Amino acid sequence: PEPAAGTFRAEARDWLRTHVPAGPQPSVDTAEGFGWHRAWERELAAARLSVVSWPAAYGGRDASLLDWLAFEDEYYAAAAPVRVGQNGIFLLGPTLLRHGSSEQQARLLPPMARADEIWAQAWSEPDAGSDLAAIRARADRADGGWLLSGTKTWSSRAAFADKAFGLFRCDPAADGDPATARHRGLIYLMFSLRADGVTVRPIRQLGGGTGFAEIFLDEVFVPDADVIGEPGDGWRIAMSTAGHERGLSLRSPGRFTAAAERLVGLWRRTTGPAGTPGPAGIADTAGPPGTAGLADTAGLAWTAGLAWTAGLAGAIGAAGTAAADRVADAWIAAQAYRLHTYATAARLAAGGTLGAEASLGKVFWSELDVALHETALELLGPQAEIAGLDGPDGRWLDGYLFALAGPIYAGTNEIQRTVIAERLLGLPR
Amino acid sequence: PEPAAGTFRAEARDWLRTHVPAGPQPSVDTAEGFGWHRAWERELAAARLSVVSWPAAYGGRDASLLDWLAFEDEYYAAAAPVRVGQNGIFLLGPTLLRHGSSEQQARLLPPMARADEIWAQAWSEPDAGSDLAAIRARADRADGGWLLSGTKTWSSRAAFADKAFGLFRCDPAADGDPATARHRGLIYLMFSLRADGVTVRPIRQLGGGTGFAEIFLDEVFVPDADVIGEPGDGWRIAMSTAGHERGLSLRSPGRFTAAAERLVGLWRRTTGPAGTPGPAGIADTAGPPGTAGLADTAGLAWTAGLAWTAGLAGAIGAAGTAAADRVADAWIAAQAYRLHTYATAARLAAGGTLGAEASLGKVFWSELDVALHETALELLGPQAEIAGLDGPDGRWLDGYLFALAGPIYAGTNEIQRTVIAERLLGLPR
Amino acid sequence: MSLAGSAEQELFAAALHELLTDADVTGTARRWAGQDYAAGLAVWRRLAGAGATALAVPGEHGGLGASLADVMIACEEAGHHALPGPVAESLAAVPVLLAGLAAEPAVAAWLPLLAAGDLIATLALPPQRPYAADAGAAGLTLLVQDDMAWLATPGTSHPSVDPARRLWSVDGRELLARGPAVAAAAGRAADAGALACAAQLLGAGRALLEQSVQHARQRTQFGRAVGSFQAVKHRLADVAIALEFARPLVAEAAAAQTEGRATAPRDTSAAKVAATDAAHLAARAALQVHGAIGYTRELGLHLWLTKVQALASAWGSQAGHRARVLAALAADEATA
Amino acid sequence: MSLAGSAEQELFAAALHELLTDADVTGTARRWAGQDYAAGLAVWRRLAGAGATALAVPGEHGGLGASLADVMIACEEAGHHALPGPVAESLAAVPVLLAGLAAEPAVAAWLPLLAAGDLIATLALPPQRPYAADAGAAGLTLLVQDDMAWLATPGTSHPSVDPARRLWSVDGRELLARGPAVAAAAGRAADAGALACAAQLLGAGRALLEQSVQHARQRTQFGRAVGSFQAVKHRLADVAIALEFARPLVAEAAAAQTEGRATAPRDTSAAKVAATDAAHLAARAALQVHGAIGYTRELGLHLWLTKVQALASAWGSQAGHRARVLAALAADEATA
Repeated sequence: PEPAAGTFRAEARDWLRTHVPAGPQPSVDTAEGFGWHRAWERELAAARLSVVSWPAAYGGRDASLLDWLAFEDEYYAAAAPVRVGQNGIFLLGPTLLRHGSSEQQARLLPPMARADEIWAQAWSEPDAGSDLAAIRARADRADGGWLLSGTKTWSSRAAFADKAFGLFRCDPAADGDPATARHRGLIYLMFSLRADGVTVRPIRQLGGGTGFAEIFLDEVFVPDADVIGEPGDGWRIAMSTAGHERGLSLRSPGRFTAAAERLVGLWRRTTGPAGTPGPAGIADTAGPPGTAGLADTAGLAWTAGLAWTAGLAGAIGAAGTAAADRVADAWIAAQAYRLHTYATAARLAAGGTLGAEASLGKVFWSELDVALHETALELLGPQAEIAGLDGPDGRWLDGYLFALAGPIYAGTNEIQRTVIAERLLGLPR
Repeated sequence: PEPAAGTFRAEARDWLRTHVPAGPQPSVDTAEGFGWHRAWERELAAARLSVVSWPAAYGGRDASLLDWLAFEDEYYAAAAPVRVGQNGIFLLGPTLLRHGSSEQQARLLPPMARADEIWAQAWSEPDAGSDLAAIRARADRADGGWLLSGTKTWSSRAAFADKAFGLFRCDPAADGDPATARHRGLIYLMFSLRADGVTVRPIRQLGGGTGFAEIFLDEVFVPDADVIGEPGDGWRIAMSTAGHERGLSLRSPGRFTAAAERLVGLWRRTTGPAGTPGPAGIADTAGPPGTAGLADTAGLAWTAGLAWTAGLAGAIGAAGTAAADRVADAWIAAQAYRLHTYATAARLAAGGTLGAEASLGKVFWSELDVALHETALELLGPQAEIAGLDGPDGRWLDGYLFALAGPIYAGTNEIQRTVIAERLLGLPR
Repeated sequence: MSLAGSAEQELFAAALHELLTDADVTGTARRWAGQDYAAGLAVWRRLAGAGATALAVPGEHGGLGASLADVMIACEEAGHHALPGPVAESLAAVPVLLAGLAAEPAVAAWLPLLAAGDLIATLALPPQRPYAADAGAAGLTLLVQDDMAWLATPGTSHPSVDPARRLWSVDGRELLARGPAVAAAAGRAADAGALACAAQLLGAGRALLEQSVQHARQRTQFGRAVGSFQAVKHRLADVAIALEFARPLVAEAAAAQTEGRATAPRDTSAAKVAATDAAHLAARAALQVHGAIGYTRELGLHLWLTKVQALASAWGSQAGHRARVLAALAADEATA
Repeated sequence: MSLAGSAEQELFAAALHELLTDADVTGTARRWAGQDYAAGLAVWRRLAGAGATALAVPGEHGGLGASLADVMIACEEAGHHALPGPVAESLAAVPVLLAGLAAEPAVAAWLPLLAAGDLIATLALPPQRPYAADAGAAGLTLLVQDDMAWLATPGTSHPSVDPARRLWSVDGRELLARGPAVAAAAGRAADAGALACAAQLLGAGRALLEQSVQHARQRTQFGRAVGSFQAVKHRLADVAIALEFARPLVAEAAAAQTEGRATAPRDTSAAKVAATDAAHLAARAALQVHGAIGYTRELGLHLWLTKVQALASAWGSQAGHRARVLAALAADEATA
């Protein structure tokens, strides 16, 4: 079930082919790299491709879900840059479209679409972990607005973003049934990361980048105009964002199908169709040898054999042989995720809703993403560990580190499995 | 670390080579098959090979742990029959040697070694499941002995065995700390399966055999002479049996290494060393074809390709290629289990003890056993599902069904993992 | 006819589910295991009454000419209820084969009988598929080898791990057709059979999940419902995930076969691999959740456990299907 | 010398553990990442004082001539503490290589320096191992290609995913030896390096398990200790199992190398595969148990996580080592 609208898909593909920068893409986790990505977002916006599923009035194209998926397919297949504005575009944007006032929509959505304002999320807290309802950062009533105090963490993009949005406790006394009390008394707020009282401390990630930050808030004033919905209603509004089909719940398969295709290509280079070894060995050279040139050119030749011992040399199979079924399974899983997502999109387009089923997808894509990249690194040989390697093989390590976060964020996979068991299968709490 | 005593290993190997029956071995789960296996045990006993680790006085050879492992290696490598007497030999025998009176030892061990008396175990109960301490079958005091009442289940070999041993509740009023009360007031008893009041109902297993039975006990009299240890001390005695290093806790690696070698052979027949396809196709015949002869001769030829579609025929890899890493991992794991077991045996021989570490081995061998057989069946093609197939490939299905019980019995793998986490890693209850 | 959309397909599945729930499939399977086929054939006739046997038969031959997606719904429900008999053969592979050979009047004559459920058929496709499943219960046994299609006679039989299933070697008796059209039809039939097998595995996996959930809700251990343990929850959640993501692969392969796409063999193998893995996961989880009782024939659970094991290698092994996916991908890559 | 038995080996491991616990390896690694090697080299000198650098050097060249099993104990503790520097190279591969070339006086002269810890060495073995790890910190860089051994100069360097590690391409400067003895010694060196890498992975996996257990005992979530959740328990139990059963493979391969058995390459690859899988399992579990904080550089956990990732592909990829095991098994089978 491919999206019908071949025209839009074709337009996107053509535009991306001519516009995606050819060279290496800088990290989004440095000031320069962030600026580079902001410029790319502006280029997308100028082509009205930055927020395709939004209403035309705010810079979008009113694209259907299927068209949005087609765009994502093409975006990943073109190896286009990571979306630095995605917190705003996929999380806050849909929330404003659903729960924001028309004043808020008109004021905030266009600069978001143009990347004039890039948003960070401010959900988690140091002691809340996966337990989002354990929020302690406070919003205290002040004249014409609220004063924010507390600490937010794991705030992606916050190191360089302009603004942030998140939940705060506005009514600490909310009580009643203790099982649900924690979910009441929360307020959904937006604030500037440059406001007085805001301190941002970047957090270094596993791979060395600073994609996360901690946000310290000390009586930061937020006007009433920047509250979404009613005070006390924040939990409900946030949950509707978390479940938004164009956000995290219906994650586009583009990343996975593009990576699966690259994995097949990598595997093909390390093994022939019937298991014939790939190119091996290095041409004889006269004079003292050096390995400098090899690092960037010969690449995969080194993974083909490990014939250190003469007696075994003749019998050694290609490395690719010993990962063939993992490659097959990764491709099949990426295919399954793509087909499942399109089927879900078709169902949603026909008026269906997405509830706890989203948990099935979360676990599946996050495990798939890790397995795909792990298999590639197992095939890659001595270059696998090099950070920031140029060329297509250089993307596997970064992709792997990125994938490792998948089973943790947006509700750990343990939590998701419990949701599946209790809410979909009906097992007792 | 191979066992030093090459002489005994060589003797066992030679004897097995000349004595293991060449033809198909009947199922142990029919009356005839049981008799066939009893005869085999007697042949082993005549060569003093039925209970090699027991004292010579009772028919054994006082073999060291390492020699016992060597014997087991050779036994499995020779594809010798399943040990119909194993409940007695490996569980009850060691218990009697440790906790039995000398009268009990002299009376019971020699007929056990000669398979004149074959023993079944009577531990589990219908409502106890994995929770062994939840035993409800009673032993009521009677004149000169005890009266047994209740139901035992999952009693392997009970359908055709002579006697049984197990735990019964002799003091229902035992109380005190409720966490430990259930473990007190138990008695370890032996009884005849032909005694008045005993009814045995065979239970059909997954594969159709009746390896299990349910035992109904209605005031079955057991003389005091058949109590092991003190009444009320049954739990402690049983636990020392369960943990006995020659019983289940230190499971011999012979089954797994022998199966791993067969798996490598199977894989080799479905793929060349560098992935060349194995023998494929069937010779052209004149006249109407038939598939009868193929089933028993051509065997693996059918798994090599699936070239139903002409366009792909040339490019198709050997089936073995797509399972190569599973084969490698299964062989490596069998090797790891063998080496680990020998290292543990050496440690025990030097006076070490085996506690919760046994749980590590239980999970490892039971998962390995399933994976080994599963991989073989994935390679085997259309013959994989045939029950009772002749020849070496015919043993994979039976072996798989047998392996499936591994993660369930002798403490489910879930219970074992909890034991590992709490007792070895120190995680909170 | 083709069921108009997923809503109609769901209604059809529900109707078959109800029909099979009412039939005593467990008892039927027990009798089938003893080669007493009468009760089983009666269930098949009721399925025929609901249209299941006519789906893959072309309209001009008395069938419904439905899409393979619809055929797969019937196969999935058959697997869901562990229905005995040559499901993949009679509902999918044989009609697809015969439709390709319908130029022969003798062949064409069988199609309406298949559609009406008056004829249950099976076939062998050596070398990959040397046995005809349940030929002892079938009214028509076929054999295709190289480019020749034969009417065949069942020879000796072998018991399957699934007690309600036997595998028959067959002897060609009468040549029905010969030529490239036979080879082409046999290729389509083999893919239809493999996919039908995948659909049955999905259904069987679903049944195992349902029974495991049921057991876990009712059974207590260590004083708690078995299903309240996190290990049980997470294991069954993984089964639900695997089944959920195998299903769209079956649907895609059905569409590819119906439309005769070049990717049909690859997509069929992908579906068979994923459905088999999902069903295996369901079987392992069911055993673990049920404990020892699941390892017996006391509950009837063994009907599904053994059927999963039988169908896992029927119509191509996992290793063979993975190899076929890889070969197709390698070929794509080579021409890309 | 060879440590007499497991009790002596345990004492040696405990001594190294204490030494490295006292040294601030985490801070050292941070400075090493900035190519400030002084603190790290001081730790190496303390290791040398405990004998770790002398183990693989023959007695006649000022070393301890220990078995490779003893060398692996030192490598495992290095991994346990995420020690920066060319561990597999300087503690195992280079001494094994040089011992095989000691007929050359220039080569023999390096051995006592290596043993004393006055020289840290690294090497490249193209084509499988084209980079010399941490050549920037080493006093001696070697290159073996085909049957020639070269003294080499570090060229350009690449950052590893492990921040405390760099990979250097090298240029041969001066031919040290040539002939079949070089190729043979290089083969033994490569196996020693791969096994040392496996031992480091075991140690790193153990550290990740220890830190995960620690975290799970202290941290609470949803009002309970994280470690009281069954999913966490079972996951960490699986890590303990994987590490436990990888260890004897490392010991066996060490014995096979020490005794020059024909199975040494196969056993080495088996050990590397199992140790890498176990360490990876430990890394994935550590991330999952720690949650988001584990994904950062806040705790220091990243030193182990990234070292596991680096060593997983160093000295041969998983796929390559599995292929080598299979090739050896296939060869056995062919001659059996």
